Order: sequence, then structure tokens, then C-alpha cells
Amino acid sequence: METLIQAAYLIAAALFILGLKQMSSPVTARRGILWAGAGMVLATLVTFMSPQILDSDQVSTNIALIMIAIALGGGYAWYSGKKVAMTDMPQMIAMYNGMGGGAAAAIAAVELIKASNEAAHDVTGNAAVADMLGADVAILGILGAVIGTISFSGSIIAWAKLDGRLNRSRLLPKQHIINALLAIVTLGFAVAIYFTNSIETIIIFYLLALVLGVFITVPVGGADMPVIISLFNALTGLAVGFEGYVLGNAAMIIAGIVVGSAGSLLTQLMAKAMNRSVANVFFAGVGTNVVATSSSGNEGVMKEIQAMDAGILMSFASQVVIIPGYGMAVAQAQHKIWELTQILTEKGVSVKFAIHPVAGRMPGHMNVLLAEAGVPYDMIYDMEDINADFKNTTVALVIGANDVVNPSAKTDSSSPLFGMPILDAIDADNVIVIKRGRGTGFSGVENPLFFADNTKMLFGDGQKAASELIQAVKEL
Amino acid sequence: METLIQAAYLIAAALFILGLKQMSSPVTARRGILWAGAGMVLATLVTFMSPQILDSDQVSTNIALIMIAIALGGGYAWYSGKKVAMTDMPQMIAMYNGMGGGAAAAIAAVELIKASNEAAHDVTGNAAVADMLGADVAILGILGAVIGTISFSGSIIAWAKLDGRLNRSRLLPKQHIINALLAIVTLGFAVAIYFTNSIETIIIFYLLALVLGVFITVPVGGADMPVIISLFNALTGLAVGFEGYVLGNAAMIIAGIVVGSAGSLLTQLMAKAMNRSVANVFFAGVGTNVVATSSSGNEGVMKEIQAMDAGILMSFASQVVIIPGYGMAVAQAQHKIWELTQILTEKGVSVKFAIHPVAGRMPGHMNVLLAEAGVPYDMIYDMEDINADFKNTTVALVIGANDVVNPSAKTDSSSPLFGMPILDAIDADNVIVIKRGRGTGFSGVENPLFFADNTKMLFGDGQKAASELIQAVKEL
Amino acid sequence: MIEGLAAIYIFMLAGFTGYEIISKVPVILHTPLMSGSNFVHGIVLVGAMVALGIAETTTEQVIGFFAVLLGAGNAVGGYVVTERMLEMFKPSDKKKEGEGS
Amino acid sequence: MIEGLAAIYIFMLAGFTGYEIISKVPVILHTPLMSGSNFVHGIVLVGAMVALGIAETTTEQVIGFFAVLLGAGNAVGGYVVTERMLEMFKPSDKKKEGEGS
Ligand SMILES: NC(=O)c1ccc[n+]([C@@H]2O[C@H](COP(=O)([O-])OP(=O)(O)OC[C@H]3O[C@@H](n4cnc5c(N)ncnc54)[C@H](OP(=O)(O)O)[C@@H]3O)[C@@H](O)[C@H]2O)c1
Ligand SMILES: NC(=O)c1ccc[n+]([C@@H]2O[C@H](COP(=O)([O-])OP(=O)(O)OC[C@H]3O[C@@H](n4cnc5c(N)ncnc54)[C@H](OP(=O)(O)O)[C@@H]3O)[C@@H](O)[C@H]2O)c1
Repeated sequence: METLIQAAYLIAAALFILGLKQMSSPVTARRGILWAGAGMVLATLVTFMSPQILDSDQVSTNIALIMIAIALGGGYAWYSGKKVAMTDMPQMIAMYNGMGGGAAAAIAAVELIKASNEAAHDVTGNAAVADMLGADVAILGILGAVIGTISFSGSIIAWAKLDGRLNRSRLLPKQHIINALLAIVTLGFAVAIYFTNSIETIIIFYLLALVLGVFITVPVGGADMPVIISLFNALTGLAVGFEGYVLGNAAMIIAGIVVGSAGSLLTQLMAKAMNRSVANVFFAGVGTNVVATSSSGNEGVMKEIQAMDAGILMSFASQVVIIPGYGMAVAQAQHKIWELTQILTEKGVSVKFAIHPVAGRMPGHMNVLLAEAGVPYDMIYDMEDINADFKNTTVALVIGANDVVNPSAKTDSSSPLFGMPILDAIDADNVIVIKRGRGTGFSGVENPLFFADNTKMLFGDGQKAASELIQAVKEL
Repeated sequence: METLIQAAYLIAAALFILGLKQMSSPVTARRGILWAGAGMVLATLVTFMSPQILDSDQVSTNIALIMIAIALGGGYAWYSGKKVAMTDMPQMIAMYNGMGGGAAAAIAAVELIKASNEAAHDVTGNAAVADMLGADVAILGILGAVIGTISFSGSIIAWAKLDGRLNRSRLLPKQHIINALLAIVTLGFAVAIYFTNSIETIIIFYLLALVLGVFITVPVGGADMPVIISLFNALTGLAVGFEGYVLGNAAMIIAGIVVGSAGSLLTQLMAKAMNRSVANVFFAGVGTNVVATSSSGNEGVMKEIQAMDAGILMSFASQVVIIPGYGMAVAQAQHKIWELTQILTEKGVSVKFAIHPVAGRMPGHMNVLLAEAGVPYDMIYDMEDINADFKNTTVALVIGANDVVNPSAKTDSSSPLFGMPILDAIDADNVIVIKRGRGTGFSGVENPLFFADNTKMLFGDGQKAASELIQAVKEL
Repeated sequence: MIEGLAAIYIFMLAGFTGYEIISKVPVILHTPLMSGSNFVHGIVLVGAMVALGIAETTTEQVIGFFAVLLGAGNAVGGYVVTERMLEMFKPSDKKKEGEGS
Repeated sequence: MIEGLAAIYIFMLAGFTGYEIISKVPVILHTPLMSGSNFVHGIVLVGAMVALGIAETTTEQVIGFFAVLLGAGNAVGGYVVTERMLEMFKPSDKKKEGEGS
């Protein structure tokens, strides 16, 4: 039986790795998640047969509890996952991720409490948790507990912020100093667990870690959340890997560490794409972004255009490149944009989508939305692939994007965006910008593109403006 | 001490992986081999301190022997490796690889002989090798012995063939049937080792495996050797990994298996690039290639050109694309070609190199030769990157290439080359082909390119022709 | 059981594997990949089941129940959202036919 | 010591790692990579040293000596030829200066 279970775990771990691998190409991505899912089902099923569980004194109660918990947790997650809107994906991922971290922390809690009880009733009467578990298990177990708990409460905050349930960016004055102190105290209690056998220490430790997770996450700006979520994702992976070591479960070790490492890299890639460091995301807080608001002097004239004229321009264009940004997500305009694209294509216009790596508020945000609307991925071009093509473009249609087409990133060394690679929409013969008004983008910087000679503004909500364009193009 | 050694092995394994990783980009490749080298030195040094060695009865003799063996083996390899010509690299790699396989097999031999002696003197008087080593160690140890020995003798044959010391492609009639029988008998003895304690069995087994390696390799055509060498490379890796398990040496396990897996993939990539399967390489033998010789009917007229005229054409070209092939390697013309390139560049001609994945006789063959001559790698283009560019090319200079520019791979479905991607040299305004005569390429197929309207032949040895071209261009 | 030295090796190799898998991923798949790896650490469910399975006191059972509840949420939720996202990635019809031929 | 289950996991993960490292390699580096991985399995030298180090009979010493001889040849030769090949891969001067700035 033991051998069978171990073999199943081995296969599950292999399926996870192969699954993740396949997820890294759009062609095989779908199959990837199916493989990983099969691995998960396999691992879960064989675990019911594990001797550790079957030999327990309370085997029937425990198995019943397991089934109930799976039904409840899984059922709720299934329901909420099926129902959530595509645009709310980031907070959903945050929540599920937090659950994983919480589960890892809870596993650690069970083990630590067990060890602490045993230690208290030890013949010597004076044993510590570490004596019961061994140094390696105790250290990794406690580490996993810290990380898992922080990831748990932090992810819940991330979820609440993204879901618009929490807007505060500061709980206390001098938050960062308090956080540092809190972190030190928490670690102190972590060390204390190792050397003692007191249940109280464990409880206080968990409470501190919970608060720490909250405090760390609250100051992070809403728009930086993807980096944080990705980081918590990596941390949960690590915690799972460590608790896997505690339980001697190789599938958990491998899956956890693979995710921990993959997630760390992903976090760095994301942060880099946003021109920031991971540390900066944590410590800069939301305050710093506001400073840059007025690099102005740039209060030129925006030239307006009506949907009718814009429609004509696009209908007779040889090539239209659509640049979506955060505003398209807010307006949920992706379906209309795809409709517009199809009509233009029928008219013989070559339409392409140009996606900036950090357009929107999470990596690949635009790709997910466009995919949802049904845009085939071979119409979608990465920045490097399309930038040279703007010279041959009749109309660049910017919808709800701002920072990612801001030419001052190239020209103005005083701009906070300076150095960020951008989409060269300004090279197109005509630029049409759909936005609601004079609002700035995420960085709060003015955008000279909007005042350029070849740019016309089509003011209005993204969805409304797109509908008007469709109307205009159809009528021709 | 044990911990220190294990830590050193861990670092060595990590360095190997990081080193190999860096070798996969030309920018970091050099650093990669240095890292891997540092890992090897570290692992070797700490091994001198290993308790297994220091606790031996014969510690001083054995350590002296180790040092002598390292000095001899390493010294010889250092000398021969430094001195070998770039064009002889493939056979050198084959030889070093064979040495690795032999070492793995020898390690297995020591362990098997030890176990067999112990088993013979066991109290029960009737124990087998497997009883001494345990099933897992015995199985992996014997497997490593088979694989290592085949890789050893096979690599020596590969070396001899590539070095022109062996030309026979058949030792016995019905070679393949004999090979199959031999393989079965060898495996039989392998199983016998497991269940008995007889030294004779071990000796016969090794002799059979040696012969098997020879028999398998002899029928393989000289031009298929790179696939075989790569395969033996992967096999040696596997054998090393298995013997690492026998010795409980994690650095060997990891390095061996990483190489085994990487090598298997590399082998497949190579075979694929040559339009063949790995099995086909082994079993087709050299005979099959000859069949295709006369897909002729194509006996048109080749138009000759003199070096002087070719030089003029190229001097006034806007773009020249050079396509080297096996003939350039034979003629050792790479240095002259680079000289020609530099002169043309000075005259304002844009010169590029176009490399077909299987040009020459080993993967990356042309790249290595051009790199040796000093051609910077950013002048060198892969097939996919340059094919569209031939339309804008004034002169495509083909030197010693044949199959890789054969348009019948695209047009003639009866050609054995059909389906192989080729370099579209024929799209260039002018094609100049340097070769010695009407000789066919590796596949033995006629090449319609040579009879095309825009093609001129510059007959002569590659090196001589290139010198004449340099002369011609210089004189202008 | 995975212990000591072997565990360190497994940690190292799993780390390399994870890194390599991600290192050449297109930006287009960043969010689904984050979600996919989020699903993969849902394997914590298995550990949670063991933790609850070996629980002896009520406290342990409560915490264990909590662990399984959360673990199941991670695994199932992670799967559902990842699957929904990836299902949407489709090549254009043209391309699909092209590949079929 | 690496045994049983842990060894299987290490085999699996090392296999994945090797595969991933190679899977996106440019053709230009196939030969140096073959040579580089040839060098890496030169680690067999370490095993050969142990085999000779624990040899007790003359036969074992002879075979062990042979093993070290070959292993050293593999490691040293593999290094030398790989290093020679990779040393030759240089970008053009233009490019190099460009990267320096
Ligand atoms: N992708 C990521 O992972 C990520 C994560 C964090 C931060 N960021 C940052 O986010 C920014 C993304 O750039 P971006 O160009 O996509 O967006 P952006 O710079 O934030 O600009 C969005 C624009 O959309 C307009 N808008 C908002 N609601 C709209 C609606 N309903 N209809 C039409 N327009 C609407 C806004 O102008 P109006 O108010 O005038 O309409 C605003 O100028 C970058 O600075 C990036 O660094 C990205
Ligand atoms: N790269 C690999 O890993 C690999 C491995 C095995 C097989 N292959 C196969 O090898 C072939 C490679 O194609 P290729 O175009 O490079 O070469 P090729 O098709 O073998 O043609 C080489 C040509 O060079 C000419 N040549 C020979 N010696 C010469 C000299 N001293 N001076 C000038 N010309 C000389 C020959 O014609 P003359 O006799 O008239 O001079 C011959 O036509 C492919 O079929 C490929 O599948 C490749």
C-alpha cells in the first residue's frame, strides 16, 4: 500500500511539472491544466488509503471530517470560481492562494501542537518541540508556519483591496517601522517555539504572524497587487514544500518547491516589467506614486474627433493597430472591440492588437480579456514584434491605455516613466485615443501623445465609444 | 568531514547544472564551462578526503595510484585536447566520451567483483551478488555496466571511423540479426551476474558487451556519426548516474542523469534535423543512402564562371549571403572566407552568413568552423531568419554546400530529401557555387540549383577558389 | 521517506525545474501561469488530509478540518479559474485549419 | 546516502532539469553542448577514485586504476575541447562595444 501511494505521488509530481510546462505555451496550455488536475485527483484519492490515516484511533470520524471539509471547501471554491467574472480573476487567485497558505500553516499548527504536547508529557518533563521533531523538521515546520500564515492573511488583504472592499493604505503611523519591529517579535516567538513546549507560545506566534501579513500588505498600492499576489503565491509554494518535508510527503515537497521557484521568477519578471524592484513595491507604499502628478507644462490642446469620422478613417485604413489598456478592462469593452475588429476585417482592413507587457493591472491582463472576447492569439502582438510596424500603420486605436503609450518614457529623463519601454503608437499616421476625459494613468504622469499633431481624442467610456465606432463603421 | 564532502558535491552538482544552462547561450557559454570546471575541481579535491578512501587498508598505495592515474589520463587528454584541429573535434569528443563510459563500466566491475567475492565467501556459501548489494544497487550497477561498456567500445569505433582509421561498414553477413542475438545473450549474462557469484560470468559478460558495442557501431554510416556520438554521450551519462547510485554519490547521480536526459533530447533534435529517426540511423546502415543516387534526368548544363568575374559581381553587390557546407570543412576554407568577407565589407557590401541546421557533418559544424576563423556570431543567421532575405540578395555564394540548398527538397516529392527544410539560395539574383566538380552531396541526389538560370559554377577546391576570389576582389 | 541530504538535493533540483519552466514563458501567459502554479500548490490538500487524519484531540481536529477546508478551496478553486482562463486561449480558425492539414 | 524513493525523485527531477536546459538551445551551440555535457559526465572520475580507493586485491586495483585513468581523460579532455570551442564564439566588435555602453 505504502509503495502504491508513493508511486501515485511520484506520478502526481511528474504530472504537475509536465502540466506547468505545457501551460507555458498557448497551444498546449489547456492540456497542461488537465494533466495537473489529473495529478491532483490521483494524489487526493490515494491519500485516503494512507496507513497514517487508516491507523488513527479516530479513523472513521476523521475520514468523515475530511470528506465534509473537502465537500465544503471544494464546493464553495468550485461555485465561486465558476461564477467569478474574468475581470475579477486576480482577487480570486489571491483568495485561493491565501487558502493554500492557510492550509500549510494549519498543518504546521497540528504538528507543532502535537509535538508540544508530547514534549510536555515527556519523561524528562523538560523537552522542547525541537527534541520531539528533530532539528530539521522543527525548523522547516516553523518556517513554513511563518510563511504560510503571512501568505494567508496577506492574500486576504490583497483580495479585499482588489475587490474594492478595503481602500486604506495606512493603518498606523510609521507603518514600516512597526512592521519591522513586528517581524522581529514574530521571529522571536518562532525561535521560542523551537526551544519550548508551550502551547501559548504557538498561539501568540500565529496571531503575530497573521497581523504581520496584514500590516505588510495594507500599504501596497492596489495596482502593485499582482506582484504581491505572485509573491504570496511563491511563498505559499515554499510553505507547502516545507510542510511536505515535515510530513515526509514528496509530492508536496516537489510541487511546493517548483511553485516556489517558478513563482519567485515570475514575481521578478512582473516587477521588472513595471520598472520597479520587488522591495520597492513593498516599501514605497502608495504614497510615492502621487508625487509625480505634475510633470506638466504640457497643457497643449487636445483635438477631439467624433465617432463617425473616426469610423471613416478606420474603414479606409490599410492597417489598424488596436492598443488596449486598463481603461478597456474598466469599461469591459473587449467584446465590442472584437466586434469592431471583425467588421473592419471584413472590409479588408488588416487589424492587429498590440499588447504592452504591463498594460492593465496584472501581467497578461489584456491577453486574458481579449481571449475571453474571442480574439485569436495570433492576432495579438507583443511589444517587440509590433513596434517597428507602427510606421506602416494608418490608424493606431488606443483604448483606455495611457502610460504604455507615453512617449515621455523615451524623451523626458525627468519623467518617472523614463526608461520604460513603450508602444510607439505615435509613429502611426493617425492616432485615435478613446478615454473618458483628461484622467492620467497609473503613474499619474501627463501624456504628450494626446497633444501630438497626429492624435485625435474620442472622449467617452470605452464600451460606449466602441459601440459608436461599430455603428459608424457599419453604416458606411 | 562527511558533511563537508556532501556539501561540496551538492555545490558541484549545482555548478554543473548552472554551467550547462549558461552554455545554452553564446553570450554566457564561456562562463558556463568555467563554472562546470570549477565544480569538477571541487568534487575531485574533496574526494581525496573521503573516509571510504582514507579508511582503506591500502590507503597510501591507492592514493598514489589515483594520483598517477589522474596525471597520466588527465595529462594525455590535456595534451591531445589542446592539439587537436577544430575539424577533428567530433572524434575527440567521441573518444573522451568513450573513456567516461569505460570508467563507469570499470567502477561497476570493481563493485561486482567485490560483491561476487563476498557472496562466494558468505556463511551460507550460496549467496548471490544481488544478496550482497541489494536488489536496487545490483540492478542499477549491472545496467550501468552494460550501458557503459557499450558506450566505451562503441565510441572507440566511432572515433576510428571519423578519424579515417576504419572504413568497413560490415563485419559479418546478416550483421543486424547477429547483433540482436548478441544483445540477448549479453542480457542473459547480465541477469546471470545478478543471481550467481561467479567471476567468470562477469568476465564473459564484459567481453560480450564490448563486442556488442563494436557490432552496433560499425554499420553506422560515417555521416550519421554525430547522432551516434550524441547517443553514446547520453548513455554514458546514464551509466554514470547509475554507478553514482551504487556508490551513493549524489553528484554523480545528478550530473549523470542530467546529461542522460539532455543528451537524449539533443540526439533526437539532431536526428530530426537530418530528416531521420534514431532507429533508422542504427538499422539502416550505410547501404540505404546509395540507392537514391540517380533521381537524374536533370543533366542540364552548368554554366561556369571565372573567379575574376565572380569577384566583380560580388564587389558591386549590395548584399552577399555566404552559404557554407561540408565542402568548406573539407577544404578548410573558413579562414579565407572570413578574409573575403572582411574585404567585401570594407567595400561597403553587406555580407551575411546563412547556416543550415545540418550543414556539414555535425550539428553546429559550420558555426564552430566560422567561429574558429573569427566570424562574429551576429553575422551568422539561422535558416528561419535569413530565408526571406534571399529575395533582397544580389549574390548567394554557396561554398561546398549541396543538399542544404537543393530545391528539389521542396519541389520533387520523389526526392529522398523531400520535406527537409532548405536554404532558399535560388531566390537570390545570382548564385555562385564553389565546388570541385559534379560530385553529389551526402544524400547522393542531383541538385537542380546547379542548373538554374541564375546559377554559375566556380569549380575548384574550396580553399583555392576562395583565395582566387580574394585576389579578384582585391585587385578591383 | 525523504530526509536530510536527499531532501536538499530534491529542493535544489525542484528549484531548478521550476525556474527553467518559467524562464522562457511569453507574457501572454503570465496570469494563467500564476493561476496554474497557484493550483499546483493546492497539493497542500493532501498534507491537510493527513494532518486531519492523524488528529487525536478536538483542537487538532478543528485545526485539521480548517486545513482540509482551505486546502480543498485552493485545489478546486485554482483548477476552476485556471481552466476557465486557458480555455479561452484559442488560435484563429484559419490557423487551426492550417495546423490540422 | 541517496536511496530508494528519494533516488527515484532525484532521477526524475534531474531528468526534467536536463531536458529543460537543452530544450531551447540554438543549433549554433549543439556541438559545444554535446561536448559540454560530455565534460559533465566526467564526474565519473570521482566515482573511479572511490572505486580505486577502496580496492583491496590487485585485480581491483588494476581495474580501479583503469577507471581513474579513463575518468580523468573524460574530465580533462572534455574540459579542454569544450573550452577551446566556446572561446571562439565571440560577437563582433561593434556589438561588444554596444553592450559595454
Ligand atoms: N500589468 C500589470 O501587471 C500592472 C500592474 C500594476 C501596475 N501597472 C501599471 O499600470 C499602467 C498600465 O498602463 P495602461 O496604459 O494600461 O493604463 P493606465 O496608464 O493606467 O491608463 C488607463 C487609462 O484608461 C482611462 N480609462 C479609465 N477608465 C476608462 C473607461 N471606463 N473608458 C475609457 N477609458 C478609461 C483613463 O483615462 P480617463 O480617466 O481619462 O478615462 C486612464 O488614462 C502602467 O503604468 C503599469 O506600470 C501594471
Ligand atoms: N550537420 C550534421 O549534423 C549532419 C550529420 C550527418 C549528415 N548530415 C547530412 O550532410 C548533408 C550536409 O549538407 P551540405 O550541403 O553541408 O554538404 P553536402 O550536401 O554533403 O555537400 C558537400 C559538397 O561539398 C563539395 N565539396 C567536397 N569537398 C570539397 C572541397 N574540398 N572544396 C569544395 N567543395 C567540396 C562536394 O561536391 P564536389 O565533390 O563536387 O566538390 C559536395 O557536393 C545533409 O544532407 C545532411 O543531412 C549532416
